[in-house]
Amino acid sequence: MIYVKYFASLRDRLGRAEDQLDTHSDLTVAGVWAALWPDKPLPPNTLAAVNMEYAELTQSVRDGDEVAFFPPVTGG
Amino acid sequence: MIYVKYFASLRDRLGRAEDQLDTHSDLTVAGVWAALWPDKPLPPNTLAAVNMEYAELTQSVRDGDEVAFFPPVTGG
Amino acid sequence: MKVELRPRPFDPLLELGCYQAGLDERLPGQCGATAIFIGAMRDFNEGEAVRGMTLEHYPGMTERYLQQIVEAASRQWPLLDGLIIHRVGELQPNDPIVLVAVWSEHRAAAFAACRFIMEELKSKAPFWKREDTADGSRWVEHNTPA
Amino acid sequence: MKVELRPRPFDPLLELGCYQAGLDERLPGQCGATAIFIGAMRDFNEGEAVRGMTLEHYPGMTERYLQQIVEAASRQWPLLDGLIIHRVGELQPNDPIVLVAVWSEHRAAAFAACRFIMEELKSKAPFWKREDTADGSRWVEHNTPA
Repeated sequence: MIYVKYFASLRDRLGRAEDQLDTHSDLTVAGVWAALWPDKPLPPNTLAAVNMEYAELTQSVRDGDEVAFFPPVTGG
Repeated sequence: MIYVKYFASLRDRLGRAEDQLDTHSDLTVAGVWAALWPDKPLPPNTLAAVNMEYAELTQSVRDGDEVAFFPPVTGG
Repeated sequence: MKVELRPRPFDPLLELGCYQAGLDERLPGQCGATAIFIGAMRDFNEGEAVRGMTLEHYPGMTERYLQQIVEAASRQWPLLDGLIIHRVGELQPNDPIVLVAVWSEHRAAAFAACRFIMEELKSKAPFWKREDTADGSRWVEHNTPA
Repeated sequence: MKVELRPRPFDPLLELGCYQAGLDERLPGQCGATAIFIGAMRDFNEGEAVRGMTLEHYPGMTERYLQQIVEAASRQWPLLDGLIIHRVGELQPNDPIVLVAVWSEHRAAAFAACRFIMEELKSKAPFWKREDTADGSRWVEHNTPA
């Protein structure tokens, strides 16, 4: 199982805060998105993290990983 | 009358904190020093102020002015 | 080095005072230079009055990322200590958002590290602001670069 | 903009708190960014233990020069306010020497102005340090550049 989280404006646009993806194929971060949202291209500037570390869209994801998608950050 | 002040290590070396110079000639800052200390060249790196504003050694000094000589500053 | 998220309003100077008291015990006479930044909520942004703000974060990743920032600063400069406190949740105008403090023997390291931490935090730490204006609420889309 | 010399120990955070309270009245919701520097006396300098220090100044010129520095900063950056407090007289290790605080709407101006004020103060404001070591007292000959 892959645990997926969405934050901030992206969560609001998608209308959900998390997903679970039950897959046994080898996926990249971009592949996780495509599997969950086949009709919705990843919005430009979206950032991704795997297990709470920033990740490229080409990074591999393993079973049990937590993948997060979120818009540009605006703290401080 | 020209009122002269010395600060910090320069004052300690000269053994005095101030002087008065009664002169009617046109003097520069360097000339004030030379009039008071004819045998002592101005120590290198000495800074000067006229009426509490930094001044070049070539700046003219008038009757009533306050002239100060001091070493490099070390505040903060 | 300490990193904290606060769901309730905090007083940056009080926090600094408490932290400094501990430092005075641990490192008496060593901290020649302290550089501090406090960011607070303004009541105006991008031409509109802002009544309130919600600061969202990514629990777990945000704390970890702030910790990584202070560690990166410690590798680049000779720091004696560092502190980041950042608000999350609902804020009102004038509320402190972030406190960054850095202690070093000399000022150049303290200034540079404090600035570095703020720029890293602003550009990469996972926080998101939603502002409440007269027209409803809006997500802030990006931070201004330094 | 306020500039003060203090012949007695002062508490930088208490001073900041008092000044900030006035600002919250005058400019509520405007000060998004505060950059602060605190310089304190270390107990070690140039390889020797330092027991105490005397800070001499040029009464009249020093205050005037500090005022000129904050005014120069205000011309270069959009500042909402600025504060310099500097000790004079006899200090002990750990005593605060200088507090510089700058308030602005945005962080870039606050950071740059705070740094500018400290560098100007260190390189040009008429103060002189004499340190007391085990071998007697010695004048500090120059400040380290930034």
